[in-house]
Amino acid sequence: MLEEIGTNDQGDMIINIGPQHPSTHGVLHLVITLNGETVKKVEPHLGYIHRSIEKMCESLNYRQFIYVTSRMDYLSSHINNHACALCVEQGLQLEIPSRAQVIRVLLDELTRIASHQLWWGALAMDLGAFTPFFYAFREREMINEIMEETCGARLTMNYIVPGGLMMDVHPDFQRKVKAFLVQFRSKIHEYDELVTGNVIFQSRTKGVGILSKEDAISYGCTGPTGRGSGVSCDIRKLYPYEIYQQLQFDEVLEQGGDSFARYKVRIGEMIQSMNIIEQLIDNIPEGDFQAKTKAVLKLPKGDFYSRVETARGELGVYIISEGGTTPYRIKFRSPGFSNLSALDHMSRGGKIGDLMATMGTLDLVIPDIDR
Amino acid sequence: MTNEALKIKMEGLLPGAAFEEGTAWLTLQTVPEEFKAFATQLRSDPDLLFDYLFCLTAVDWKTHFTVVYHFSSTVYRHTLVVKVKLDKNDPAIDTVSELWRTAEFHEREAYDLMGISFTGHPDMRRLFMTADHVGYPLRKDYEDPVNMIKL
Amino acid sequence: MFLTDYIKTVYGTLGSLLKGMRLTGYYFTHKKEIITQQYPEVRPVLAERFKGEVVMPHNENNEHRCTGCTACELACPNGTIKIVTKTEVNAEGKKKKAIDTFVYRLELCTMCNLCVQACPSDAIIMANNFEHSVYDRRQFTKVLNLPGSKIMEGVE
Amino acid sequence: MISLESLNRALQHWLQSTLGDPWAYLVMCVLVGLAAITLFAVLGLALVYMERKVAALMQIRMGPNRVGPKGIFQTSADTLKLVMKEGLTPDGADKFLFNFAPFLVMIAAMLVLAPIAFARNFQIWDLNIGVLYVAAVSSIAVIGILMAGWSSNNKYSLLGAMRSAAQIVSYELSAGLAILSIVVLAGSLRISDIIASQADGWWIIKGHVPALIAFVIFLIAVTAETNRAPFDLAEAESELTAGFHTEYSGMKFALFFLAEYINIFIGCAIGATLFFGGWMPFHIGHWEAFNRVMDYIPSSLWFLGKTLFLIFLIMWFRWTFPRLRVDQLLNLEWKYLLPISMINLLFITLMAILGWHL
Repeated sequence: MLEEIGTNDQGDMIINIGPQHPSTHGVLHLVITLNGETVKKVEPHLGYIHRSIEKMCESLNYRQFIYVTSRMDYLSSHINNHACALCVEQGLQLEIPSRAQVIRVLLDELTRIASHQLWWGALAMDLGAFTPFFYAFREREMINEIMEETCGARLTMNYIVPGGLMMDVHPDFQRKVKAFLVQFRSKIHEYDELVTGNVIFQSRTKGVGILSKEDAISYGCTGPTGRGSGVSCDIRKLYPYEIYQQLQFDEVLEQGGDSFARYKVRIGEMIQSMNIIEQLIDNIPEGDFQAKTKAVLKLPKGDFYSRVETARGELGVYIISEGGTTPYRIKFRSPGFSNLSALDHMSRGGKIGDLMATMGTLDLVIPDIDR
Repeated sequence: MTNEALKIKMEGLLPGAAFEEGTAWLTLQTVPEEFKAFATQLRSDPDLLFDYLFCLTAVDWKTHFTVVYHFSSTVYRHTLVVKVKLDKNDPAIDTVSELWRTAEFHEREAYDLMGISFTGHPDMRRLFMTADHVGYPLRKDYEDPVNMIKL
Repeated sequence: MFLTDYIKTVYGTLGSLLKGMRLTGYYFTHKKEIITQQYPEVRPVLAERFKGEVVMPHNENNEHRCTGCTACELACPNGTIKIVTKTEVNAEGKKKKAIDTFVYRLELCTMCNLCVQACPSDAIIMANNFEHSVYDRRQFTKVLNLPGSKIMEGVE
Repeated sequence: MISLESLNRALQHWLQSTLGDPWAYLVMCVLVGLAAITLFAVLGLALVYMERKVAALMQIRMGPNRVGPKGIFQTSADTLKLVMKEGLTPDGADKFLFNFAPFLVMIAAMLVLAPIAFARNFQIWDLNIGVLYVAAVSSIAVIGILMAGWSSNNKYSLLGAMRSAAQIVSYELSAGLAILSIVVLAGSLRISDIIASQADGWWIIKGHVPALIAFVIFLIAVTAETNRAPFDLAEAESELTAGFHTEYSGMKFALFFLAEYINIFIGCAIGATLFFGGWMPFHIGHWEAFNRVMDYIPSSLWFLGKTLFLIFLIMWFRWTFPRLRVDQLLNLEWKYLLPISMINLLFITLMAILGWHL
């Protein structure tokens, strides 16, 4: 991009932010056009971590391809695996034991909390406060330990297999989750004291990076980004999968459309996720954790599409099968990709600092965008 | 709108469309010449209001390409899948990026990885690959001996 | 009124800032809240299921349970495992397939656990070791069966 | 009793008696220079260590604890590393300005040291416009920062430098007004006079609420002038990677780093002198017995303690608050701090005229 360095004919400054930059969280490369401190244009350059997961999956069978998807959105890897398993199960028309369903949902929600906690710390860091990051990681560590005990890994779990779970939960699972809930409920006021209520934080995020409801739909923004703009887009409510239909929880909606609204949606979602966990943790049904499946999985010819709600929004898995053991074509509709496309629209006219706040509240995970 | 009602509506809008059987969502196939006018109708028809394009992708069928659009409406909550068959040698289709802004990135992705050109797209450049990259990685006949490891 | 609003803003600002300072001040004065783990001195307690690397357990007679069926090799998404088999003649003069080397390439492994799941005779397990750094990448290619090891009696 | 004052006097006496007047004066100058440089080095190391420990404890971490007991040599080890690093000069940079800027910043920081009273009668230069001198010289540093940002030929640096200039120039005002309010109370610009006027109680107590307001404004202004979070826009690492010193490495970077901490020390020392009486022990009106007990604590300790307390406050800010945006930063100054400090100055003047202060 050497030719783009410098200024353009209007005398605006063109700056490359990233791929190595403290606030792009990974290898996002933004070419921004600046008039003084005011952002005139943001152009994302992607592909620094593109591994062509879709192509890789074409050569992996239906048991193997799930693990690769952990590497897409690594902060909600369990939910990614879940989406893939759902799609395969839809094709095989498998009935999943209720124990497996409940545990899947429990771990989904734990993953969501962990992801939002990391986002909270990282957002505060983007805005210049370092300390919240450590407080967020303290509680996140408890989730990671639960994951480590049950799934054997802290980040890329690969705990879900088509038909259920890879193994049963650890005997300590319920106790630890309850301990986490107690701890997190007792610490969540710190989130308010340190960040939410802080005047500087509020002035940095309120009215910044506004995305109207129409634009949010048009740009395909989902998850907290869409809900912050008042778009009801929670897949768990609209197209319930697994046992979400039977659960009591609210879809957190904010009408503001600015960074602060997105922030509040995520904080609200953490509390809603805790409610879901509380409903389920004492009611894990007994029984098998895995349905009986054939050794070699073959999907019938046809198209299969499954949608789940990850921590970032709607993840779609679209499998086109030709009847073989591997997908003919697989497409991941990743939430971050659509959310990122709105970044240019949202940050025009703001300051550089606003761009960081907007980017922080979009909660971008670059491998999810690049895939 | 239920799938049946949607199907009747679609038959009115697009008389030549072929419907796929046995799918959860109504799936129809059309040709690129008719697609743009049809898409405009989908977006603006007050009974349809497909305002949310949640997935756009392309498939290489070796003999031809299809571009698959997943439309949904945030008002009526119905879903429609539209498949457009494209020529193997010159896959081109009109852009829908002015109807659904999200298509801007998704079309660039399809262009980058599948080599489908979207006429009228405001910024038709490669998205992931470098500008001088040769070939389209998601095509079935793509070979890259350096970066693709065969096991 | 403008002036009261102005004073209110100033007052509210100071209040919210002091709230944050009280929290950090609390942690500053309470050393017991420190969560740092002194890693090399204090070893982390790992869960038994923690997936660190694939190992093949041997018993005291230098026997393992691997029959060389290559189920793990087929299950592996990355080509991490390569099994070289040989034909052995056992005591009764019967020819039998056995493993010669069980090659495991740690640098390709993603700890997905699919091989362990696929193994019909529980010959391989996931070990807890997570400190894999070496100076030469060739050391990542490991042979899991010990030299001179045999298959355990009764494992088919 | 051994104090810095008596040591100083003994040394001066001995030099004068052995070398004679002009030579003794020269040697004294050299000694003072050496002492200042040593003080800088020690202060830099100690303050960086303190910052890291404070940050760690607030972030429920342990902080440096490997090099030396409790990690006290960590900063020395870091300095050693920085000294050994290659000092890169970017290709398109203005070589002279680029290499000169860190020294300018350092020199400006050193100059401000002159009028500061470290202990009773222990001062390098007690000039009659001491406070004014501090306010004037401390703004030279911004030229160094501008130089660094401009000469780096890097857009991040340039943006950082421009931000820094806007910030320091505007916060100079409220810092000046806050200083002025104490000058009004004390009736002198000379630092020793200001300290002497607090023999019966510090201004923060004697000056009632207006002095407290002036103190808060002064603290905010000092935080802003030293480019510390939440006002660290010049080096805002999540926006401008490292701002004006993006291109600096090795020892030149270390000089910027050191100058930042020296500036904090000086800012806090001025604050301690104006509002907390500098080396003056804690005295209450005419409680002679109590005052005498307080006098037993060496004056240098009083000075250091007060300064460190203020430094701690500034560190506390840094590890608690998010950063302001550049327009909010200027809003804060021009819409809040400046009007408040002007009205406050008016009150203090009234108070001084009517003699309401204790």
